[in-house]
Amino acid sequence: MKIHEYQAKELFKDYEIKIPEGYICKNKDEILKIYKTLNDEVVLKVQVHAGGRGKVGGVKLVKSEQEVIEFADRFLGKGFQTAQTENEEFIVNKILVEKVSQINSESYIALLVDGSNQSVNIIVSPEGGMDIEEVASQYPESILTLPINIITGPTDFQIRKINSFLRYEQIYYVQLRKIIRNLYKLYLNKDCSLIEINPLIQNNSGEIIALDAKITFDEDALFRQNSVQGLRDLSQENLVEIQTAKLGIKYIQLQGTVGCIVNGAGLAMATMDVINGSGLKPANFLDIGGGADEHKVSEAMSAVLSDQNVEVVLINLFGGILRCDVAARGFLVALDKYNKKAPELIIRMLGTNSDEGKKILSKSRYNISFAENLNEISEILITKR
Amino acid sequence: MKIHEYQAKELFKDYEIKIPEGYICKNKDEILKIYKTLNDEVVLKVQVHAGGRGKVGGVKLVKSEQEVIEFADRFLGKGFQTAQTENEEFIVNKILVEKVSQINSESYIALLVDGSNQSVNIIVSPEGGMDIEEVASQYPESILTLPINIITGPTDFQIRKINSFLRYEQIYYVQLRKIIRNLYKLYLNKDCSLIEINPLIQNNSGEIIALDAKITFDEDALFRQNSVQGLRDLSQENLVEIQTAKLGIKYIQLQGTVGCIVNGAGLAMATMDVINGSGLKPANFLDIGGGADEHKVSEAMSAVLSDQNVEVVLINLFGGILRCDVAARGFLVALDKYNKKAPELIIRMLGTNSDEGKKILSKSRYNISFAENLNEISEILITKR
Amino acid sequence: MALRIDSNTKVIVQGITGKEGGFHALKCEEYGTQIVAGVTPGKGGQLFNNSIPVFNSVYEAKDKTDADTSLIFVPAPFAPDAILESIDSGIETVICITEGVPVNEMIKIYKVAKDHGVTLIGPNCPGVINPLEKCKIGIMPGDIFMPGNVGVVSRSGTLTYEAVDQLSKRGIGQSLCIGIGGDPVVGTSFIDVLDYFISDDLTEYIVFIGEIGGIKEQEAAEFLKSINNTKPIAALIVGASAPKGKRMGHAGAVISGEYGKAESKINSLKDAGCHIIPHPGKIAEIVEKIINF
Amino acid sequence: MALRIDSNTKVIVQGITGKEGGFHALKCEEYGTQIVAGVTPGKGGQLFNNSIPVFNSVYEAKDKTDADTSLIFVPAPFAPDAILESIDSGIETVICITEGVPVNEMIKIYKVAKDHGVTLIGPNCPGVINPLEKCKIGIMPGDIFMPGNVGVVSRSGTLTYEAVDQLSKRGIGQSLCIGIGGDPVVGTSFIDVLDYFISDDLTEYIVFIGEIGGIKEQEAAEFLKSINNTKPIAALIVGASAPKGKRMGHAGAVISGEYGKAESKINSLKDAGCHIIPHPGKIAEIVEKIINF
Repeated sequence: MKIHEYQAKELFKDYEIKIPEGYICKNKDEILKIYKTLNDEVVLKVQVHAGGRGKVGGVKLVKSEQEVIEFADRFLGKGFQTAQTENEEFIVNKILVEKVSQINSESYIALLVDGSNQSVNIIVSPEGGMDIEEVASQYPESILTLPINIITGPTDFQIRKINSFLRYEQIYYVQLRKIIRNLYKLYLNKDCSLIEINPLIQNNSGEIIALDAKITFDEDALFRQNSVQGLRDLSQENLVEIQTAKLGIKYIQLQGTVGCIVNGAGLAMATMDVINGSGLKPANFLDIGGGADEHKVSEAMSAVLSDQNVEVVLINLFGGILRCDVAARGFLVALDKYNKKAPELIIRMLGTNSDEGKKILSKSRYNISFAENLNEISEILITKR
Repeated sequence: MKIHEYQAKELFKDYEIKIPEGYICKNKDEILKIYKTLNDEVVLKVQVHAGGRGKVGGVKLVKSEQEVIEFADRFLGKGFQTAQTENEEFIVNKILVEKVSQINSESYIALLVDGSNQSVNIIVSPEGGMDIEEVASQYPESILTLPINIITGPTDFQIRKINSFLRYEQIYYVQLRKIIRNLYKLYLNKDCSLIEINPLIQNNSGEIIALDAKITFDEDALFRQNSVQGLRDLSQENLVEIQTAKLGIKYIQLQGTVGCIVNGAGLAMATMDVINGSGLKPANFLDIGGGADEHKVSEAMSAVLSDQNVEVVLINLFGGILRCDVAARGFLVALDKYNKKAPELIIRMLGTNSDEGKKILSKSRYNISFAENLNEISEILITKR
Repeated sequence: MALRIDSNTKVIVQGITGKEGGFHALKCEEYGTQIVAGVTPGKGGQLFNNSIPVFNSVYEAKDKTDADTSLIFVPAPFAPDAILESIDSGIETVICITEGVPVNEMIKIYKVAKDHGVTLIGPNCPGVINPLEKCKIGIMPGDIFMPGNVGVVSRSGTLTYEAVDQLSKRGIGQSLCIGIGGDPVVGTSFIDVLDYFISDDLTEYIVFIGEIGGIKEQEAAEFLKSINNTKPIAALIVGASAPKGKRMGHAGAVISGEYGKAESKINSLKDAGCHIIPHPGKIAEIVEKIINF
Repeated sequence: MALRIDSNTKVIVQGITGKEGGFHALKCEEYGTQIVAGVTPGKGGQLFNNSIPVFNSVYEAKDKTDADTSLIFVPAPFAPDAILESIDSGIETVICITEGVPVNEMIKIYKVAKDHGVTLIGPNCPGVINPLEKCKIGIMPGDIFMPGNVGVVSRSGTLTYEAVDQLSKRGIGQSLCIGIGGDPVVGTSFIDVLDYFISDDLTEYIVFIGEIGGIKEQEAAEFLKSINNTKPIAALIVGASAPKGKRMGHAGAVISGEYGKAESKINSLKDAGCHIIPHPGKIAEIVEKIINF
């Protein structure tokens, strides 16, 4: 689960990690008011769940009321896209107004779990303020990754190593230690899946400050993180994804024309690959998940149908606890409710009661092709190009 | 480091572990005031750093103002001894006044480190309110010890096991889990070396309550526990022990007549055993500790001389960093300052500059016997019986 | 990795009184597995399906039935404790089907399992099946499997079924199929399973099914190179068409860097001598080609 | 327990620029030990005593000198980190002299050392000395030791010297002397050392010196019984005259229950076939009797 930069910074404040003086504003008047009280110069930052804001003007140093007004008019209430948003649009509802910081050095620091060493890892680089993947590919030697032992937490010798890797003078060690220890506490206490500060700066008063802040949370741990749940901004998420998620259906909207309904995440990805391999594009990822019943299946179909781009719906099911006849009836419920012309259906069913399921569907009034296996799905899809 | 019951209970409160309603009082008037506001019946508990208070009347259920006054007059400001205090006296400066609890069951619970399994252990017994050592020897099957994994903390399956071992109904599991988790947090956060609740009771409102509370702290961790240092009550400790501890000298006052000064805890205990084996009793345990210089040695001697019971002083030193000649001069400084007749000295010195040390001492005006080894010490001591 | 999944394996089911736990306990038994007990705290003393005794704790269940393996279905908030209880009770193999266990819990549990020398498979996995010995400890549909000499390992359940369905339909049987689970931190890695397959005499061919996200497939490839493996491996990576930054169902299947992409994984595996399966529909076709080579 | 303390052992001293660290580094070198480097964060680049290079980190020191052993003198608040750094750097044996390390830290460090297969001796110990190979890694006065076939193990420093002084004065030499430390949680137990001595061909007799407090001596006795030990052991327990509930210098030496008492320990050791030393002055006398038996 993602949150906004300003929310991440509030968490930093709670954990005594220094951030620039800043105020979150919902409208132009608020921004102007803050602008006047702060200084001649402020930084304005659109608050959206998307990276790469700076490159498209979403982060700006402004020096006049005129510039403040222009920025607010350009972004507030509007859709926002970056190179990282893959054609999705995010509404800008809030703008963070921050005092300008004097920057003496820019570093990068992140905490995340690496499944390969079964640990939380600290990743640091003295090349802050850049795209970290670019740093990783161009200057791999300027990235240091240290696993944190679950028994001890970040150790002093690791922090000394980081301090020197970031080319900080020794006097910064105590500050850095506090930051790293507190970031780790935050990471564990709130069940984060990523904390990233890029850049972490040294200002000219000798302070280390988190100039940016990104936190994502482990969705699987939200059940025990009430305060984190409260940080969720549904305006930044896809409505259909939210609704299906409540039923335990994992749906992710994509940009293609072939909707798909699959049980199991691996098979759903494989099915998307099959669609791609046929020269078409998947309109979504969809894993019905465990314990599916008629209602859930029907809602999954409705979610796929709600996407205007969908021209073909591909169903790929392995019947287990979920019986294929039950699934078939569920699909028909949704199709019957659908008030437009139903798209073509390609159906592959295996396992419990699959013959019955196919029979029920073949008797319906919809345009259905049946496939026995993934290769047959491919062949049918190719005819739909 | 020990603290009082009322202080331990305040810590319990901070960690959301339920305790009886109670107030700490310094004089009779305060106690009477509380008595009137609380009820017809209250429990009065003298606050001293000693176990076994109940058996000598230091814990009492009182039912009238008259009884309150009698209790206060008997104990407040007076020395207090129990079977566990080995002739030491503890001044009663405070009395804890508590509301009477209705007791449905009495259990025992403790947390402490066991060096054998390198873990903090939870020890529980359904036989609460008794001397736990007696329980252990008479009903060993009614004691359950569970090691806490440092990675996970106390687990739910352990708490379920404890709940059933304590013969609690299932409904108490949630309460018990909170208590155990919070006791463990307290144990780690404050660097305790023991937390003991005896008894932990179930009252007739279905609550689990710590009726008594004992906490001791790891002395080696006090450097990072400022709040714990603030709980120290020096009135309950031996003045000489406190003063020598500041210099890094480990001195413990005992009841015998042979004072001893040794470097190294193991050798100090062995020396005490030698004294005992000669039919005499050690007046103290004393380990000068590392990094001893003339001043430290002199203070160690002064500490031993300050004990009126000391008739003989036995010095047993292995010179290492500490040179024996330096030590000899230190001893003389203290002896020369001593304004009474110096006791006889038995001296054994080995290692760095021991010959010089012995020479310095033998030239002094004090009554000194030299020994080459522990057996010779024994032989000399036997003549002093 | 120690792993004994055969006709002598004695299994307890933690969460047997739940809907899924009960359903699959019976399906496993039907397949041939020895399900000797169930565990649900507070429900001890019952008989599940009039035949399987239910205990309050794993200790009790193990004590009374001498079980060596546990299959876990309890809900995610309680699954970590269920795993720990099994480990503490002396269970040798723990298979956790439960989905949605917080990663921070798994970091701890992974370590505790290693400390105790316990083989933990999952969480969020379909389990393990041995068609040769008729032992199924998991949720896979038993009837698609057939005995044979191909070992199958995958992060995913239904994708395992897909592979097995293709294999069995061509008459290619399986020696052992293991789903390691789709979470970032799981008890048993690709490397553990590959190592097991490579030294297992009954396994002559291996089907390896990876996914986007993380670097587990690359590590497996490095491992294969390091041991100069010669056992034939057919490898499929799914998720090439998934966009960056989105969690494709499995918590581990998020492309966050170059390494997470399908292409990087395919190149590594190719480099390690694996036969790359170019399309999810061609798993068995490639295996057949290898066998007939 | 892996333990290599001989003329090839290369030792770094953490905290060499401190008073005690510096003093003992030179004393060890004088005795014959290879002290190859010192480590003090922030003081890298110096030459200690004009001969021993000082580095900022153990990594660097190990990298430059190929050291395998670390001797630690840094103050208690920093000692846990010093131990962890050594472990992380790949040092094989860590000997921590520092006194006053919080027990809660030692619980963690004990586990990390075990996880990494590192032999940790101490904290709050005098170290290890091998008189045969002229290798001393610790703070004991070297001149009282002489080469021989008696292994000495104790919780205490000066009590070890007492034992060795008695032995050497009777012409009885030592193969290896280890002080395991006086804290409740130490890296190496009596059992570890006894196990080592019993399988060490150079050690023919063992002197075992225990104390009041805890149950470590009883556990050692149980171990001796369990392996049917036949190597002669002379055992002394000190502290019989200590009162209950008082900490006799060593954090571990507090009598808190029956087991902690000297009597219980003596009985256990007698039961395990040890020759009990009745008086601290008779250590060498008893050993001599055993040897001449």
